Amino acid sequence: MGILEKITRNVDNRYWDPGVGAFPVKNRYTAGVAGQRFFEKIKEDGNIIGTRCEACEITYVPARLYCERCFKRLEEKDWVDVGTEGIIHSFTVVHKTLEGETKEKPTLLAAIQFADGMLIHRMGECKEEEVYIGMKVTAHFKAKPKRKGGINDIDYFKPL
Amino acid sequence: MRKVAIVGAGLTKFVRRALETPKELSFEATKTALDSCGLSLDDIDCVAHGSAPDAFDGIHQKGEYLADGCGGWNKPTMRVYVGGATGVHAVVHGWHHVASGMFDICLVVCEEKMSNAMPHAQGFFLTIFDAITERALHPNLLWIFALEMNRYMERYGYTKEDMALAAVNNKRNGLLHPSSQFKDEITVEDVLNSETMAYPVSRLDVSPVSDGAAAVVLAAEPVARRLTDKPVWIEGVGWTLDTAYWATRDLYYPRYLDKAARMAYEMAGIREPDKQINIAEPYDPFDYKALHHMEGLQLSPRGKTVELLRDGHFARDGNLPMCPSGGLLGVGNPIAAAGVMKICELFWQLRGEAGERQVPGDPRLGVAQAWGDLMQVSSVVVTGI
Amino acid sequence: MSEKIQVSGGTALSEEDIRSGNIFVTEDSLDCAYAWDMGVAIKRYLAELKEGRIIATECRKCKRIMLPPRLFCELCFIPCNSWRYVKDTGTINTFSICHVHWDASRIKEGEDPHLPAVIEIDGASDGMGIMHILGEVEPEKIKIGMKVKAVWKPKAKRTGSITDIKYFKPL
Amino acid sequence: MSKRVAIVGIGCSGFRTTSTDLSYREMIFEAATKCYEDAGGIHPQSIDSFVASSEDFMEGISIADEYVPDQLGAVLKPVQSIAGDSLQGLASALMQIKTGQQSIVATSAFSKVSNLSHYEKVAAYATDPAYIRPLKEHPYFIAGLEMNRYLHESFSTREQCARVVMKNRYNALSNPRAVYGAKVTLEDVTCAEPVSEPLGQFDISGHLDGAIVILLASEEKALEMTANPVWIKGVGWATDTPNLDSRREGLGGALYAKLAADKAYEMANIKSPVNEIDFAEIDDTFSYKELQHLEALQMCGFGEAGKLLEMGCFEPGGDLPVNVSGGSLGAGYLHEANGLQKVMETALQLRGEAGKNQLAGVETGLAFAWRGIPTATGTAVVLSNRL
Repeated sequence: MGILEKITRNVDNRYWDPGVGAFPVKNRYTAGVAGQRFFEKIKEDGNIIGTRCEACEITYVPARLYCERCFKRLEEKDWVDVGTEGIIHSFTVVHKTLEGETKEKPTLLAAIQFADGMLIHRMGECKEEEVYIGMKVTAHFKAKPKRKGGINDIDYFKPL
Repeated sequence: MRKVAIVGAGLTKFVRRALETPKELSFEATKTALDSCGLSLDDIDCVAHGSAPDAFDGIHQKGEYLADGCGGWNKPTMRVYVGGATGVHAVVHGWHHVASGMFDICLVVCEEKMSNAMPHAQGFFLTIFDAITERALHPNLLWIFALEMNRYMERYGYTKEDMALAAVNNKRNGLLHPSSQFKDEITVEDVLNSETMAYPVSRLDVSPVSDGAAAVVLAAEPVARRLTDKPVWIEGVGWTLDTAYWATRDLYYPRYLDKAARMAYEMAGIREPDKQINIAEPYDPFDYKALHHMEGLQLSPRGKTVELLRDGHFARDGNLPMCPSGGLLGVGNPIAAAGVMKICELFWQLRGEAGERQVPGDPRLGVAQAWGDLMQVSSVVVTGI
Repeated sequence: MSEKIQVSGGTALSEEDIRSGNIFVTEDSLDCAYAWDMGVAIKRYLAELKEGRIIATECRKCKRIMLPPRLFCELCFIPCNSWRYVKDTGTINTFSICHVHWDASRIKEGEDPHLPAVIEIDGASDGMGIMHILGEVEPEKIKIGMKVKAVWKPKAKRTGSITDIKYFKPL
Repeated sequence: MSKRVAIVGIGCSGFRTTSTDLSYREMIFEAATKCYEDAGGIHPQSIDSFVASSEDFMEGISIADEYVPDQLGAVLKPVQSIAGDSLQGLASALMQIKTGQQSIVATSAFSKVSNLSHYEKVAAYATDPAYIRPLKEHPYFIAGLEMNRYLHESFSTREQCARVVMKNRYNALSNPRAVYGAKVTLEDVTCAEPVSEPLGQFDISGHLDGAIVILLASEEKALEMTANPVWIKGVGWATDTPNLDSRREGLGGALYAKLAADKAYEMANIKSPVNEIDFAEIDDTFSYKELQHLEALQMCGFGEAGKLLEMGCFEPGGDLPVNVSGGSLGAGYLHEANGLQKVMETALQLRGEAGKNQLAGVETGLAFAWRGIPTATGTAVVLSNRL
């Protein structure tokens, strides 16, 4: 068996986990020390901030607590406003849902450069064929009362 | 065999719910460890990190996610994983990196953020059991501890009160630890009166759920001597995994630890561990485990451990202090990080830098151990000065 | 002896901090189901359970009768193909009386505690236990070493699962 | 670092899109049996240590390393799991031998991806929970972004990516271990259903179940055990950064591959990879990855891989045969076992056991694996049949 003998008939040889999902528990994630402040800025001011490591000459967006390159702790003075306008670094048209099904309406997603960092988000108010790498875009925020302190407080980015 | 030393160590506070992301926790511990030996990230050749199940932090490929927080930017990083034994094993893994001659300086970082699991981390432990032959019974983690504890107690005639002594010892030690999650001393009565969770396990027999991170810096001999005048040498390492058919083993004795400990002692040239070793940091997620592991570590004769504990043999000022850090019971249990915390303790104790917690008598040799999976795996590190 | 221990980070939050919405969180769950391939040994094990029998495999070299059955002896490292029925009675190796559910929530007032046990099955080699639960017994009366017997679900209700045995009760 | 290490045994099983006939335990037992027999019939009792590579969510088990020992014959032995690609597991095994504490170490990995209802969701669970996951998109959008940026920077074309698929799936036709062998046309690939444009359905390697066990031994033991050891000349692994927003070369680069290869080449004392490496089995999880990786591994200049591919350089008869086995696009993608599959195919070539796909006169080969979406981690191994 195994090696000596094998199942050769295609019968139901599978045992499904009882119930939906094998990991029947939720996860909850804090945004962290830097993320908390990053999202606060989006929520309260509709603005995007990063943190700058002077030694490495790099400005992180989203903001970080530390410079991953030199491990300097990024402090009060290192927080910088990067504005709401960025440049498309790359984009893609997503045709599949998270379930792997074909979407009725594909999503236009872009990686948008802010300083030395990037935000990945949906594109809106523009057609697929209009988008190009290097295009200038700006954030379209949700109405302030609807913002909850998360990346979806930005509805989408749109051409400038 | 190339000699490897621990040259730096750092910890976060262990807390129930941390604001920091898992990356940020890792950063705090790693940065502190680097600062403790005056190194910068540029000096680091590689990162050996560890973390227990992905389900706690709630991130698939958690090793990748944690890499930058562990100082792994543009470096070789590798995450090792042996369940609860991961913490001490990560140091063994770091030792592999350096002792192999492939790297001179290695960061070892472990992190766990159990509060990311909702409503309680225990729910995820359902998924450690065999998917087909066990999970349908809706087991929880406490079952296996309770089953092992009951068997252990029955075999040697130990009582719940005996077991509680270990909780009291460790929690008292932990009150002095700057990372500790706890403020209050407890008594044997408190343990016995705490609610029964899964007989014989009561609430205070168990270490808490925690968030935290811990890091140490390992260096090859010549580098270590340059970095510090008090390197703490890794004298021996051992690790063993027993069969996954856990119910087919008699649980009263941790034979997986017996073998791992002998492997480490052989490498360290230790013939009489109970006489030669000055500090023990056995893995103590539950109070009985501390005692069970003292036996597996060959530091206490089987069935005589409670007697020795009562006689003060394992107290901070006893012949062989047990968990002077406070252990998981006394400091907290962010799983993998708790294992590295034990190594940090040996580092500070052997260097005489443990402050209020310092064990007397210039200890020279210590052993740390972690345990995990389905009561199945142990990793052991022996350190000396 | 100077204290040189460095500790940094680990900012404690309360559940209230998060509930109030002042601390931002995201939530997610891994909604993926798994269908484990049972393979030859476990498939037969479950099929036999459905018939009200417990089956094991024997290693021709070390002669261990192994439970749960497996297609190989992990010690001799040879395939094995000798099936052996074992009894549905056994001895309690260890047990617990558990007052919390799998998700750590406490059982309700009046609800019976769970009684998990490792049961060494008669007919398998010494020490070959399986994890199961106990029933029809006062928790205080359970003893290590006690003889127990499987209580099967009615045949029509069996599904080919370890839960086809409802529980083990004292003999 | 004088201790030399060789591959002395190789075994695999499964290698089908579903494997309902075997449990993962039985599948690994089969692979291990074959491996130990391949190494001259060693009993696992004589193996010093074991390394497995796995990720919990791929198995639906927390602390999946629990279930490693039995089917490898590793009960009460030193066993560890690496939560990473199996090439990292191989690297860990190599380091263990180099410490001198171990002489013979087995390394294993397997895939039972067919058991998952939604692999996409598992991959999505690897992305950042604050910045990426709330978008609720199929995780392959990251590959779409990477591919678009790579094509933009390198001036490689969509068609060149499609030609990678054509080549690898054609190569797979003559590899008995490959299941996605096919003769596909350019249009088959470019007109296939889009997943995350420009990435289409056939640019993505298909899932595969299978188990691989590879046995490593120190020089002394290797020479005793086998007549055809394959020497591990160099190994390197590296992570760029897990953060999509701060990769040093942006989303178009594969810096991790360069960093990993630099280390492997240095250890193997390789100065000119193009001239010193005879063939390569490198990561082609997605079509563009093969081109991107070839450049990052210094097999050609930046932006040249696509053109060289069109010229036939990477065909089995070309200057540098790449993924003669069919790669992941042709053989199937084994997830955590992906790296060991690359090593296995490379080692079989070096032993002259690659059957119809055998290349003539090869001495040195490169195996490279990437960790997949969304990571920036890769591992490179240089193998040779010459000591």
